[in-house]
Amino acid sequence: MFGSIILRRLGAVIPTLLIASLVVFMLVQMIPGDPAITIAGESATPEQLQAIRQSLGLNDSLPVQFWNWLTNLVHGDLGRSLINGEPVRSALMRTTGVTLTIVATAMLIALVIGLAAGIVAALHANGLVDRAVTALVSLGVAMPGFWIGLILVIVFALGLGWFPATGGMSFFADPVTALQHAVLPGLAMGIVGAAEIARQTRGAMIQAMSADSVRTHRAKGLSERAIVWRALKNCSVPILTIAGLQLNSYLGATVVIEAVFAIPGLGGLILNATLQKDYPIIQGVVLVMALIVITVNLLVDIAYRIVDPRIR
Amino acid sequence: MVDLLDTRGVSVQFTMSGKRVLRAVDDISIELQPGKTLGIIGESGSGKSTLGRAIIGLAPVHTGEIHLDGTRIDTLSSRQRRRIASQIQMIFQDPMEALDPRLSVSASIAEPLIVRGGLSRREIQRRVDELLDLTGLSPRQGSRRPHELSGGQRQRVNIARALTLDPRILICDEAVSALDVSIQADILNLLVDIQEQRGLAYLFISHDIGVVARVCDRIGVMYLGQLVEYGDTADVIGKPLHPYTEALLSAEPQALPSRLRTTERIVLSGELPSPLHPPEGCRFRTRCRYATEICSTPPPAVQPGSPGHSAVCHFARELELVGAKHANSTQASPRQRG
Amino acid sequence: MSKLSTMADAHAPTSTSTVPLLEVTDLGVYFVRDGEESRAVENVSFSMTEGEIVGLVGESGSGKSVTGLALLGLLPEKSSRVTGTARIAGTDLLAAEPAQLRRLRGNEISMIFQDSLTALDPVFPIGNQISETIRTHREVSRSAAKKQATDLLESVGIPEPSKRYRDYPHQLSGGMRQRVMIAIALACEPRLLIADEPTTALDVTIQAQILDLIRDISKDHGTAVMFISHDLGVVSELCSRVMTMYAGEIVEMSAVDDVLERPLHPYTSGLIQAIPSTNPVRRRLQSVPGRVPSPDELPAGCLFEPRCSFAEDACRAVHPPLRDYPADRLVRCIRADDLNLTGAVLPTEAVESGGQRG
Amino acid sequence: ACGGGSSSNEGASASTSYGKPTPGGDLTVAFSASPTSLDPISGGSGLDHSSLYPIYSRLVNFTPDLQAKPGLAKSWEYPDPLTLVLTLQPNVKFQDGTAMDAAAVKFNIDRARTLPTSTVKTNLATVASVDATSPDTVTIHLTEPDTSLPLIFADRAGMMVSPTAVQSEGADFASHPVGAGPYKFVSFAPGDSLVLTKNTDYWEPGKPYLDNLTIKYIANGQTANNALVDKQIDFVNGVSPQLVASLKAKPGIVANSSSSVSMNGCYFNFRKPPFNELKARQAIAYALDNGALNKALNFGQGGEAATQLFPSSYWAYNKDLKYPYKHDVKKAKQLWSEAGMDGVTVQAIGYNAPGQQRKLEIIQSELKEAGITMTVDIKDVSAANQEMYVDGGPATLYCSGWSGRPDPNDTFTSLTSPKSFYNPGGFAAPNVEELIAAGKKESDTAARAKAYQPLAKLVQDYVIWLPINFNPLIVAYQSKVKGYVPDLYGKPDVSFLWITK
Amino acid sequence: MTDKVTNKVRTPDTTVTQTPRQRRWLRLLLADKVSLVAAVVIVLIILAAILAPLLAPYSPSDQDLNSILSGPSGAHLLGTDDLGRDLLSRLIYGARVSLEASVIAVGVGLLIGVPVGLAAGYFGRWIDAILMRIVDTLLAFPALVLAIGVGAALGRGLVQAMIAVGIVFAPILARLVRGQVLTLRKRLFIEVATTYGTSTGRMIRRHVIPNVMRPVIVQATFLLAIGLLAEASLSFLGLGVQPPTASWGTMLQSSFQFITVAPSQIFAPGIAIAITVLSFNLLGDFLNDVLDPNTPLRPRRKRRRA
Ligand SMILES: Nc1ncnc2c1ncn2[C@@H]1O[C@H](COP(=O)(O)OP(=O)(O)OP(=O)(O)O)[C@@H](O)[C@H]1O
Ligand SMILES: Nc1ncnc2c1ncn2[C@@H]1O[C@H](COP(=O)(O)OP(=O)(O)OP(=O)(O)O)[C@@H](O)[C@H]1O
Ligand SMILES: [Mg+2]
Ligand SMILES: [Mg+2]
Ligand code: NI
Repeated sequence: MFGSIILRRLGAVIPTLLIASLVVFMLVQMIPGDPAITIAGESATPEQLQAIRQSLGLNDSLPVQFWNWLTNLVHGDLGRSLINGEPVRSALMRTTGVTLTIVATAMLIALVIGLAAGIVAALHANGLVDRAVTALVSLGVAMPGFWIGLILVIVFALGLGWFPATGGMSFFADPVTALQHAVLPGLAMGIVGAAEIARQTRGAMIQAMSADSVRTHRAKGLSERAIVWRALKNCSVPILTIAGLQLNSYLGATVVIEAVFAIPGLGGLILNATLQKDYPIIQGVVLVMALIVITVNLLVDIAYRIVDPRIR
Repeated sequence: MVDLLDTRGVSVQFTMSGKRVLRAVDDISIELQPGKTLGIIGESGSGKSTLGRAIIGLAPVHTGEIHLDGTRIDTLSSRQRRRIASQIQMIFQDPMEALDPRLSVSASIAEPLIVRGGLSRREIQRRVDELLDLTGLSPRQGSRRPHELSGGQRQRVNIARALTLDPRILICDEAVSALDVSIQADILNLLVDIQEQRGLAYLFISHDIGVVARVCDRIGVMYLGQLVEYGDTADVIGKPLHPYTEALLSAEPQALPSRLRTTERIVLSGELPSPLHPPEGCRFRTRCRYATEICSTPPPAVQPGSPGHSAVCHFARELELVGAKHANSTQASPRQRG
Repeated sequence: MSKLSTMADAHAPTSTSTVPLLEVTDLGVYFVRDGEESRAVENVSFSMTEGEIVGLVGESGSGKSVTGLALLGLLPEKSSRVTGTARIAGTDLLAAEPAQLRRLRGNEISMIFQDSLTALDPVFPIGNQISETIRTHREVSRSAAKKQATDLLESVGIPEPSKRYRDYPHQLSGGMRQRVMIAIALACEPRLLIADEPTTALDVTIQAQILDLIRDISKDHGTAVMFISHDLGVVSELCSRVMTMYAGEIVEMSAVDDVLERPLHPYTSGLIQAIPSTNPVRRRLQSVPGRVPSPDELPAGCLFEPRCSFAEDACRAVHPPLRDYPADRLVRCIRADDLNLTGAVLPTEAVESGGQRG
Repeated sequence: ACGGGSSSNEGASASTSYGKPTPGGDLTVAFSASPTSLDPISGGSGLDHSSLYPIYSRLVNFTPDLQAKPGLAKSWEYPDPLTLVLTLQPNVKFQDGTAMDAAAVKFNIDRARTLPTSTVKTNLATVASVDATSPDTVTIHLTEPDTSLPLIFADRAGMMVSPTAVQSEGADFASHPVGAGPYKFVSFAPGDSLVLTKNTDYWEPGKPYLDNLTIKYIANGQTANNALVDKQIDFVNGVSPQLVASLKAKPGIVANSSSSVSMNGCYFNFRKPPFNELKARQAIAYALDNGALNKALNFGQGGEAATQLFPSSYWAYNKDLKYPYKHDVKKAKQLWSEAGMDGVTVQAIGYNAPGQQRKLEIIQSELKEAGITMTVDIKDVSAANQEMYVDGGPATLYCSGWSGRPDPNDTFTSLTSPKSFYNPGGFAAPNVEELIAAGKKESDTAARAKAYQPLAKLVQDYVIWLPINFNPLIVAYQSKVKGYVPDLYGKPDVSFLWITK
Repeated sequence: MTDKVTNKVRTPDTTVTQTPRQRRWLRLLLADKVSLVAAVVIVLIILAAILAPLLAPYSPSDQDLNSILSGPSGAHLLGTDDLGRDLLSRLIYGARVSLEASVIAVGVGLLIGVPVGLAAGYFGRWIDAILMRIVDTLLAFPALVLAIGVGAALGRGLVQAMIAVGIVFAPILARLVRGQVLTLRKRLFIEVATTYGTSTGRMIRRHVIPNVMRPVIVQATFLLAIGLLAEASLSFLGLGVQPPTASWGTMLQSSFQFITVAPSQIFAPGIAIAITVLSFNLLGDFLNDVLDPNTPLRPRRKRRRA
């Protein structure tokens, strides 16, 4: 049942990635600045710059550069960082896990807080509890992630000492430490996400709880708790959709959050690379991020079909 | 004589997922004269709406032809179609859905005139007021939006809009099904009045035999995309030729005291077969109580009964089927059935 | 003929006894909106005996569904207020604790809803939805509940029930879904079944099947059925007694035949007249002009008075009570005695067969 | 000049007061930027050095006030102005066991001179050839007198890499660096961390003290500060001055501020108005209050208002030179008018790094006082550099800075030579090239300092480059960390720190 | 025609009381306290932005290096920043920039996203396929990364940065509009309009656009809020406005550097952003109700969320 979806999606992935990398390539070319200047630094001379450009292949025409990049890609070679020569693949390998860890933590936190708040608000719709929850949650949306992040650091790391203030690592390297490090950045991103999810959950739950099928469940004599679970399954599609869409903003937010927490992840990598015009790294990160997004979208799609039999 | 509208062997097909083909309308030929009403009845999914939509150009005609005044219209381009748009109009089952929720009632009614062009603002306004009045809506209601009206009022707006272009043919697709009986009666009366005034021809689609019997001159009975019986109302209702028509008539609940309820109700067994895989041979045979061997092999041909009355059944001439029971007609004696 | 009779049966079929199963007195339902109360149902009293099928008819918005929902305690808690009593087997449904009510619902008293597509939970297999009802009220194992659910599916006429068990509502036709609804309602063999327009969305041929099913159930189990419909035709075929509702009140209550022969209330008469029959005579239909008044703007006197062609000054003055009328009939009209209203039978004929009422 | 009293190097004598070093322990330090390359002659950033020192020993070291002292080269001499002879420490080995001998030095110098992408080529432009005259002696032949070489060898060009490693690793050398320094390379994650471990065969007896050294790269100063307070790191370099006060207040944390040659200052685009006019440049010089700027930029935490290209404690500083452009708004206005620039808007460019924008805003505000309108365009550093030096974009003023060099020649050449990359428009002040060359002829420090005196005046007279202030070097560390010795270069060497138990 | 008369015997309209459309939203607003507060806050902020020169006690760029990072005082109600500038004045002027920023971003997003979504949804087939492939690609980019890329490419500056953010918004809006149009196309009233010959242009103008605008407007108010936050984030990364212009984002960014020294710095811009975003969101919820033609005049207590 899921095989065909996966195949269909995979078919769409390759053109998407190609367009994505082309777009990035063009985009990066438009960014002013020259990696040779970064490399040469304070000892730059025109000859020096020329030599560096030559050695990095930056003197080739754009289509040639893109073509070279593509052909190497086909051979599994993502190139090397222009700045420090690190193979892009190894840069991605060491950062992807870290970012995935905090992004996954953020999603988890967002889902747990968001669902709980949304359900509570929906069950007390328009009551005091609802208003309180809604207001709190809206505040979450209204604060920039790095702002929340910093406050979390000051309170929970520097103040209470519960979590480390900086750093991060991949879950697969050391699960316990990784999670300790992931909690605060996860919260910083997740609170914003939780607000969205709570909003969506509240709306969907109110609708689901007023559905005719809930009335049937009541007429059957089911307990309220059982009914809430059933309603939740009914409104899982919009919630999943939102959660899936959020992944994108989490990946974007890592750029900022990783700076606040000094986390060696994809966000920091691409931020630096953008500032230094390190094309191969930018290309690589975008490719990985796009892949993550596409994979998660696929998972969401599959989840749709599991939770809602009406879809296809 | 050239009919106002006629369809000749019209079929409509939908291609479903997995390349399966659904023949929603299968080889249907009907004709319509000015001032007359043709009723189409049949169960849900039998293709009634699709037939109507094919005629008005909303569903693609796969085979067959549709003629208006003897001119073929099913092959017209959308540009040419616009030119004859004013001739045929349609009223739909769901009066709310058929109205743009953002337009006021007057704006909705004026829309066809604006689209056709050639009228000044004032002329349009006058025409709209006229129609509001005709359909029993107050000018005040003209400035409302659809959601501010009751179901009956909404259906009036739909009727008004369908009439703005002075069509010669009005297709009423379940125009009263969603309404309460009392409002239903209002709207039916309105439709009858308008027909009398303007000499319109109606294609009246409904699943309610009572309604169809009441307003139609002729009736076509559809089953799984086919026209299984076709004839004058009195003939079809009184002396049905097709077992399906008989079943429909008998299943129609009768608001009658028990002493007058004399005929036995025929309860069809089983569900309507999937239109994707209609039964071989006679399509009704799976639910037909008279079905025999021969019903399952060659599809039956059209069997004429009295003039202008025909049915698609091997036994159309042999079976003595029971028609409708009327409180006021002389009672048919209860028959024994095998 | 009924497959239901093969099932283990707690309630032995009984002949219609005179001991009421359900006794509703002075039921009132009020909706609260922005602090204002509006009346949806008021002064509704009736009783039902075992095995009896009672019809409840009326136009859209007249309060039929609200009456049914009130009995099951399914009205929104916050925005509604219910008054009166409704006793079933000694328990007042309207005063019951939530837990007590839950034990009754689906068990002693259950309900079938009109739109089976929305009334069934779209994301659970139909079999589940039946068996969970059983498991809620009976201490049975998962597999036993499943077995019972499969049997129920079969008994309501769904072919190959064990295959269908895993199907989702959207995979079934309208008629099948409605039968699943019925199976859910019958899962615990309730004593009272409230059927809220269970056939409105269905084709006549399918409707006929469902009506047969309900009739059989009532007969075989002695289940009392309150059949809500706006279609007098359906009611007349199924029910022995009919109550007509108008603007939240019962305006007439009689045996079905009596009402059809000679309705006592002008509204009932209007409803009957508006039904187009298969009589192939093209003539205008009678209609009841106007609409059911909104609960916020009720007239002071008779609620039907603004639409009534027989209204007199007296009708505007007082709100008429529901009063007794010969032959066990009740009517809410002060002119019921003077009016000779038309029913489903032409007056001529009615006169001819006048004495046959029973 | 306002303010500008030389700050005492409190750390210079501190090493003795720390007591006896204790070996053992691991240390984590944080620097603000990841090295552009771990191959010393491939990187270009002034922030790389601190990461390179632990891996690579240099031919020459310098004292805290930037005088040359022996390193891998035990001694050196100029037998004639065109020959430099280095005598090496005997028996030194690279971390891979390769001998760090004369042949290795020749290999290194030749590599630095010839590799196309070498960033130290210009520094070694005067080298004609290199001979390994004996295992311990290297003879360098010059094309012209160049006494700046010893200090050049105290910088990147003197960081000796293992020839075997270079030959075997090729392009990958930067990922597997091998030097003769106190720590061996373990792993490097650019932008994240550099992990090093003790080189047990290090040539200086008893050193280093630490078992492992980890360098974290934390760009955001606030974040680094958090990490220090949270004890995730032990030592942080380049603390923002505004944080010093709060850090000092924290028990267990030491903050140290010292002078450095790294400075803020402005580059002019000499190609076009307004700054092709001397008076316009002078107007800017008058308009800026270097003392106030220094104080504001550093929040009163040290630093020094600049009058020349070197801080007053540096040996090449011209003590006899008075600063002519004492803050004077009136004069600035007048000169700006005289230059005919009334109504002309100065388009300044800057790069986005902590403090840069703030600096520009203060400059903007000071110029405004003098009636000079300045717009600011802030870009990434490479984009800004490109616009200013390569493309010649609209910007005419670039108030960034100069991170300083151990040898004054390098600074003078880069900032004043008409041939320099950093001289947009190639402005040639009278005799500037001769004056630069003169400094390279003397080998004695005092003589060199004297030789550069006219050049310092020339820079002031023509406002070839406008110095603003010298940045303090601020480090902070856990009090258990000992052995920190600040130097004027401003790029701390963490190799020989130790930890008290 | 006596029959016709009976047809017109209508009982009094009990459905809804007539309201002029233009005052409908006002009455709804007055009845909904929360939305009212949100609307008032937004109006106040807009006024503050417009009247900044009149309201601000100081010039936003006047420095006083002798009193930097000072706390609230009589002279400076909110204190001063790291260059001794009056925080209140910068906050007021910053409103201008920040609002402008989010309006530009949303404007660009609408300008690109809505037509693309309309075209893809209405014309379908290959137009849809091509447009949606591009949109999907853009959506697969992490938003902030795309913004940084586009922003860097367009050059540093508020307008550039916000155009970049707008380009990030465009695919979101395009998808939204497309989805709406797709469902709308299947709606009966659109089909009905074709039966009297409505042309494509008129169909889109008269029926499609008005009916897709509600979710678009609601989404736009949410995006306004996100735009505000994006400005802050881009400024945090140094891609926002050029000095000495004040925006809430740059203020927040600079306060970040002084968090341990002068923590109070963070509150003024932080709270300003939070309140504005909150108000936009609440207003979005409100508009969702108001623009729904089916909302009864008496507002439901239940606030529906998009
Ligand atoms: N656009 C379509 N695509 C695919 N199948 C369609 C489409 N429209 C109608 N059908 C199918 O064609 C058949 C006939 O449908 P149609 O709506 O004409 O039935 P109907 O007789 O009007 O039924 P009802 O009484 O429920 O309105 C049904 O099986 C329906 O599912
Ligand atoms: N949850 C509710 N809140 C407020 N008013 C309600 C609610 N449910 C029903 N009503 C009102 O109560 C009245 C009776 O409604 P009810 O649903 O019982 O009518 P009905 O007779 O079942 O009509 P229909 O034939 O349309 O089902 C109507 O005016 C309706 O608007
Ligand atoms: Mg239909
Ligand atoms: Mg109802
Ligand atoms: Ni939303």
